Amino acid sequence: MSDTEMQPRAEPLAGSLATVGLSKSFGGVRAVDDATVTFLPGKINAVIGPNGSGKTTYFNCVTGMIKPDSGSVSYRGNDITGRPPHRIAQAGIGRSFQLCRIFPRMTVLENMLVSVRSGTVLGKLVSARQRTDIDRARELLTRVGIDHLEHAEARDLSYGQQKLLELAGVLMADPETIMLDEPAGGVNPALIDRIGGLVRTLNSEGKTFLIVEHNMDMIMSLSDHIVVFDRGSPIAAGAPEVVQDDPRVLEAYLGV
Amino acid sequence: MASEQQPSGNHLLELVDIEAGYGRAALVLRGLTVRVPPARVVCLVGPNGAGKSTVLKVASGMLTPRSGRILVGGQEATRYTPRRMLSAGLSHVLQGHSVFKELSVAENVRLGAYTVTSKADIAERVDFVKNLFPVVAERWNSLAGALSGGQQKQVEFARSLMVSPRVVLLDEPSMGLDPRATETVFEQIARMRSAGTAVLLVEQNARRALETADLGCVLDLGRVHISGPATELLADPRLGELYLGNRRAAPHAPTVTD
Amino acid sequence: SGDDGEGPIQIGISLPLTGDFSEPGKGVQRGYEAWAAHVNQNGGLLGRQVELNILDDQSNADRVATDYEKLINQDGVDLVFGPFSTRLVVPAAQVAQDYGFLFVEPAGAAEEVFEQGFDNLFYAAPAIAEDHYNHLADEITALPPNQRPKTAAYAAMDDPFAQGTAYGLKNKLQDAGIRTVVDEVYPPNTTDFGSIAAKIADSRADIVVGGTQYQDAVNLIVALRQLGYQPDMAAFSTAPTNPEFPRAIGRQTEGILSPTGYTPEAKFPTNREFVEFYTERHGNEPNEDEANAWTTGQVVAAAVEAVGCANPDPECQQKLVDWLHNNEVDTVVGPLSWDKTGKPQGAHLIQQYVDGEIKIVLPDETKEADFIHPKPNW
Amino acid sequence: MTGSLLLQSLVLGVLLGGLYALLAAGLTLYFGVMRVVMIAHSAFLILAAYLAWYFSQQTGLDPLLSLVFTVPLFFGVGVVMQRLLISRLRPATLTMMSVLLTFSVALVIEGTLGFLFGGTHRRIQLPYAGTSFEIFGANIALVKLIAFGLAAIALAGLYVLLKFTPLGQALRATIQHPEAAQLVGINTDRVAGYGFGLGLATAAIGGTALALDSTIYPSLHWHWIGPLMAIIVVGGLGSIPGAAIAAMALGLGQSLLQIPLGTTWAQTFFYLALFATLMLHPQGFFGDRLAQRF
Amino acid sequence: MRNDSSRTVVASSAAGWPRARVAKLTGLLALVVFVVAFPRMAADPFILSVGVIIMSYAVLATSWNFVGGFTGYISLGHASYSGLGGYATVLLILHTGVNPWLAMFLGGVIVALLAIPIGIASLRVRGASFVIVSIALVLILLLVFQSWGSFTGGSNGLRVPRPFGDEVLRPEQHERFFYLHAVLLAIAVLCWWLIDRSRFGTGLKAIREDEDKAQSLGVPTFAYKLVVFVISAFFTALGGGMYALWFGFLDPIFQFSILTGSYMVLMSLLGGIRNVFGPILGAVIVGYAMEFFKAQYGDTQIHLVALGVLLGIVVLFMPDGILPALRGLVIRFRPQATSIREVTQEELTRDATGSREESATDRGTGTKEEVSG
Ligand SMILES: Nc1ncnc2c1ncn2[C@@H]1O[C@H](COP(=O)(O)OP(=O)(O)OP(=O)(O)O)[C@@H](O)[C@H]1O
Ligand SMILES: Nc1ncnc2c1ncn2[C@@H]1O[C@H](COP(=O)(O)OP(=O)(O)OP(=O)(O)O)[C@@H](O)[C@H]1O
Ligand SMILES: [Mg+2]
Ligand SMILES: [Mg+2]
Repeated sequence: MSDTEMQPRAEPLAGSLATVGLSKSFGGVRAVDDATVTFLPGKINAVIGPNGSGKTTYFNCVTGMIKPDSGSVSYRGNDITGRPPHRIAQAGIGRSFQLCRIFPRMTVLENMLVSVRSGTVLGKLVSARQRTDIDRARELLTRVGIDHLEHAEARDLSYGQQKLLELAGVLMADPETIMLDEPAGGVNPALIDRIGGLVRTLNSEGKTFLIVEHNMDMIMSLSDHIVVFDRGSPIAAGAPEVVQDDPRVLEAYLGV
Repeated sequence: MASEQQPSGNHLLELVDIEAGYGRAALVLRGLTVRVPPARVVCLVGPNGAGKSTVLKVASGMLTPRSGRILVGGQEATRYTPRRMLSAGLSHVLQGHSVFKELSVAENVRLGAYTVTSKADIAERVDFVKNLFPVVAERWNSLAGALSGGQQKQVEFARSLMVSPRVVLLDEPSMGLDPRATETVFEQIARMRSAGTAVLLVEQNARRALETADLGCVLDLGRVHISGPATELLADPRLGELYLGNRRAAPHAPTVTD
Repeated sequence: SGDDGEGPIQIGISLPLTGDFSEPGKGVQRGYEAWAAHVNQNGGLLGRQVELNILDDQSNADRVATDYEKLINQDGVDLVFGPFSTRLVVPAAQVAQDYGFLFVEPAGAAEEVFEQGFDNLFYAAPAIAEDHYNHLADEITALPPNQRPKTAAYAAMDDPFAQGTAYGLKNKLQDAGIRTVVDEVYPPNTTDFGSIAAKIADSRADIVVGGTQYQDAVNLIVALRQLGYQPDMAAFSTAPTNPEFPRAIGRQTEGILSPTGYTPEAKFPTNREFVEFYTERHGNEPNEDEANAWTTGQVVAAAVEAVGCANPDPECQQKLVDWLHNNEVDTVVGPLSWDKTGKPQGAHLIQQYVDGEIKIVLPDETKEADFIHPKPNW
Repeated sequence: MTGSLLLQSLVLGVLLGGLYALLAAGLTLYFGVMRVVMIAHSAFLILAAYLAWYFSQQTGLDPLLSLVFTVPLFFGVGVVMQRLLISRLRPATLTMMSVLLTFSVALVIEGTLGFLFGGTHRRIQLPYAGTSFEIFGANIALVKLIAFGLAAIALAGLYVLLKFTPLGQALRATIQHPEAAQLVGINTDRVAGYGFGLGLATAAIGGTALALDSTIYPSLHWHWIGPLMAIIVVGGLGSIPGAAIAAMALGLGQSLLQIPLGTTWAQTFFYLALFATLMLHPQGFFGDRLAQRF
Repeated sequence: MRNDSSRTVVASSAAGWPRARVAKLTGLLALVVFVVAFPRMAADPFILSVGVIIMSYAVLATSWNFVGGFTGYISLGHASYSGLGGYATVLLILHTGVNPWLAMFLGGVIVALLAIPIGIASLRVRGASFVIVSIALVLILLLVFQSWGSFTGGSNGLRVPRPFGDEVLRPEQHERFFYLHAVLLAIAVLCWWLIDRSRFGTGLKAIREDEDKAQSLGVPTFAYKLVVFVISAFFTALGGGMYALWFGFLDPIFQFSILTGSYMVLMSLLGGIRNVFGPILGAVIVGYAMEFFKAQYGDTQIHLVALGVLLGIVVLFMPDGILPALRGLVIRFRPQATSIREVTQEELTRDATGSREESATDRGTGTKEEVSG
């Protein structure tokens, strides 16, 4: 399997997330335009591109927050296009938001317990919060380093801590694929390193990552595979070293 | 640091011995002094929640300090409202997304010049920011809320350029911007400096910011931890590990502990 | 309380002094108070003074029940009088029934009130809503064929009382072959009568009948005038007898008809006393609401005097009830008697605006002016 | 049903729609522009109606003249109300808490009116109450036409004010991001107060228009809340042209449906339209609202 | 450079938990004892009937709070469900002759079923639109029940057969209904409490905070909302049905009134919607205040003004309700404490570098729960 070329349209790899011809426009703006992308399973994939190139919209289409106009999204060989967000989440795709979103008036621990991987409403109704869930939540909080804030209300956290909480919350459902939209935006450099370390550890445990980021240091040191968006379409894909030198990328993104 | 308690005339913005907090909650700023000389860029860095944004809010009058003094251009401005601060020549760009989402980009940019009366000035400025940020020109009539996160930040920065104040407070202007826009922003900051404006800059993109800045302050838990010329701070290895992040994302080896 | 002969007789009443029914509610209050003052001036009941204990039910059915609960249990009243409005009578009567109290009421006029199986309830007025227009129906059916209206339009508020009055007349006129061309029922909160008026105007009905309370009649009349509709006969329940009515309508009241259970001019033995007493107290003549309240007092007083007891003991109350079922009482609205369900056996008078004054025109025995037909333009 | 009835109903529907549009305009303003659910709006309408009635009762002059003082008065009350009450609510819970706060204001108004004027139904007695003129066989009542005219003027004024003046822009900016608005130099307190004042000023006009051709009583405002709310949802929360068009459409619809269905069922038209809107087009038919971003 | 005293140290309150729990249990027990003893203590049937009304308010407010408290969707039109519950119960009794209690239960079930399509239609919108829809629902039901006289009795109202027959006297009936309401209330409260503790409840609260985010975490938000909406409608309908059986008369104007629905909201908010007992406390206060204002200013409209002012004060000064405000007061008189242990960057970095054991001693102290008890 080659990292350097874009995947062929037809057969998305089993176990991978892929889109074929995904498009979405708002009014006259083609936010995502015929995006055919395959992400590498078990790797850290990065999505970069200038502001407004459609990265967030692409994420939204993949996770069902927005219904794409055309094209399809497949995950592990299943077509998940147009499924509601919670079904996609339950299928094993977790995501964070560009503007950090947490539940402000719930405690940090409660924030963690929201994630639902499976189970019926009735099941959830009957089952009280289980010890195991709480233990798992605590473990994750420890992992991102905010376990000492367990009982604080989420709105009392600083911006960076909220980012970490959001990340931990996404991990709670134990998704196989984790999509992060600008995890480093507004985060202190020391914490960025920490997040990077966490991503790497989780990746070594088998998680697939899709990360949108403008912090090139982070992207270049972290990712295995980079997809570059411009004007809604992927214009290049490959290993960091390769993408870094691609003239199209330099032009579109770095403005050189 | 704590010894320089007296206001000194040759600064455009001075925050002296500020103690501030939100509502009844505990203090966020605990006796902090920051001075910004004319034509200088002072950069505040520090961990999340250190109180950087709070410093700016105090400086622009959005948050009244519990004690301490604020001077703008040597003049007492301690209990000024944001509007008075603005007319005293101080402008503040908020952290996060503060565009007016359901107003068009055009209206957003024009509102930046709300206090400017001269039509010609406004028109000239509009042309200037349109040139600077292509997206502003391209999406002139879209609702600002429809833009992408980074585009909104650009509109916001463009909006702040509609006036030319004596002191500018910038709260993480590069957050979410692509490298090109980031460069534009830092270039503008440098331009402001050359125009004589004093800039108080808060950045998490700390290395890049300190490269542009003249002076740097490291904030932690509401106090100035270290301050000095930006180049010195950049060179300080302890700071590098603690606050500025590693250039190369090295495996986190335990280095400093005391 | 409860023991006879000690202190004043406490009478508990709940009235809508605030809220939607507050206007007539206050009228009833004036009537009750005048009655009590009159009784006390004349030596009281069974030699005891009467004392009214009036609570405000805020025009709310929940409250009216709670009020009677309070009056009977906490305040220990000896007798209760009924509240105002059909909507409030049934829940109130239920409470009175449960505690075995006699329940004479001045305002629950709709047929349905008497179908609930209460055996302690008596309506202190000449006729129930459905019979209010009886005299008018007789008059119309007796008109010579060339003058007889052919078509009729009905508009009634969706309220048991108001609708009852209009439909009572409608049934009789339909039987007499007068075609119903419009039959509109509107919710009580209706404020725009344009469309209803348009329908009526468009039908060109010979007569228009409103099963109305106050505000809707006024609005409907104005709307009809705005559309230039001129019927030969226009009858509205309740509203025209309200002293506000001519002020609200202006000079165009001429010929408007209305049923009423009471007129100050009536020649019944106690009426003159009532009118004089009331006018002296208030400076103006009593209206129907005041008269009905007074009548209620008279009815209960008659029973109390006859039976010789006034206390909350169910035995005493039962005696009062039984007495009323078997006897006729002379009141300011004439002699009243009731069937098993508490329904009175009389009919209402018909009034009409004649030369700007509202006058009784039907039936012939009591009329103060001649029935005008067709009605002049409004 | 005859053609003339149809025509008459059309005319009545248009006139009624105009009045609805005016009455709903203020609600749209608080709601769409300020995220405030103003339950007390109709209570203020009734208050204005009472003031008009009281004015003409006391002076014998035309009730329309009362606008000279009720409009500024209501504007002032709006400013004060925003500053003293609404501005104290936390932004996070504004929508919900404003329901309750304005509900309490409505209770106070209703109670005060009841206390001062009693529950009696009042109606302004106008010499021209029944005056009408005929066009193509349909009668147009003068009072309804006056109300319609007031509505048209007030709405147009409001629209221009919001869309084309600095105040309008400042108002919208303030609502969307008060802190940022403050930082560009907008006096947010004053502007938000003005916004509320404007809403109440429309209530003054609307109430007076209402009083021309209807009886009034203290609890009447409850009956207005439902239809007005339905109008602004169908029109798209916050869109004044939307509210005007929806009001017109619903007014006409109600008027026409009344011919076959009768008053009661025609009233349900408002609510059916409301539910239909929500099923088909939840953001309302004319609102130019932002598509949700994530 | 670093200043240790800047860290707020909170006394560990390891013993705090059981104490708080004991206090809660004692409070609950006292409440139960009071409720059981109330009919004996009531001086006369009137007081008892007020007790029944307040109980009924408490049932309705608690039922309302299933939707309002968990999801933050404010329904001003919950009178729809109490009204429907009342009518369903009575119409079932009148038309099919079933046992009144069975009718009440079936009424609840029918209303719950009706709530499904209503929920599907109205839960599509949030915030202000939802409020408006809920108001519209009441008004539409009022029109229907008023106009459809042949089935509902229309504006004449419906008289309700007495469930205990005529031999049970009114005071006795009050007492029975007081206990019946208390049982219904207990069931509703228990149900609320169970949901509050369940993952389902956590999901609902997440919806209240940020619905889209919750969905992206895998919460089937619409299903959750719908389920809790139906539960709420069910209990509200039972409350309405039971009240109808007690009161004995149904009139559409009073059954489907915005005011009734508003009272439910008022009571819940007054007590505090995030607390099981909030709505009950609210019901007691509002119920008492209404009696008080009526007694005080009964025959003027001043009682409305008083109620309005009361409500305004609560909204302005106790927006979270009385219970949270009281708790806030308690906290303020405790020693100064923040909920967050502040950490310097250095410690953070140290934490990250693996010296967990070392800092573990600091952790777990000064948490919000422990401070607030
Ligand atoms: N509106 C507020 N109310 C209460 N506490 C607040 C508020 N805003 C900030 N804080 C608290 O004040 C402290 C400092 O916040 P501030 O926003 O100044 O941090 P910052 O240094 O700008 O952090 P970041 O880099 O994450 O933006 C934090 O602990 C935060 O929780
Ligand atoms: N809800 C929306 N309505 C209208 N236009 C939208 C909407 N969402 C996105 N767009 C447009 O789609 C384009 C892509 O936006 P998107 O947010 O996906 O960009 P992005 O790559 O995430 O940018 P950034 O790096 O700034 O976050 C932009 O031009 C934006 O204006
Ligand atoms: Mg983005
Ligand atoms: Mg900040």
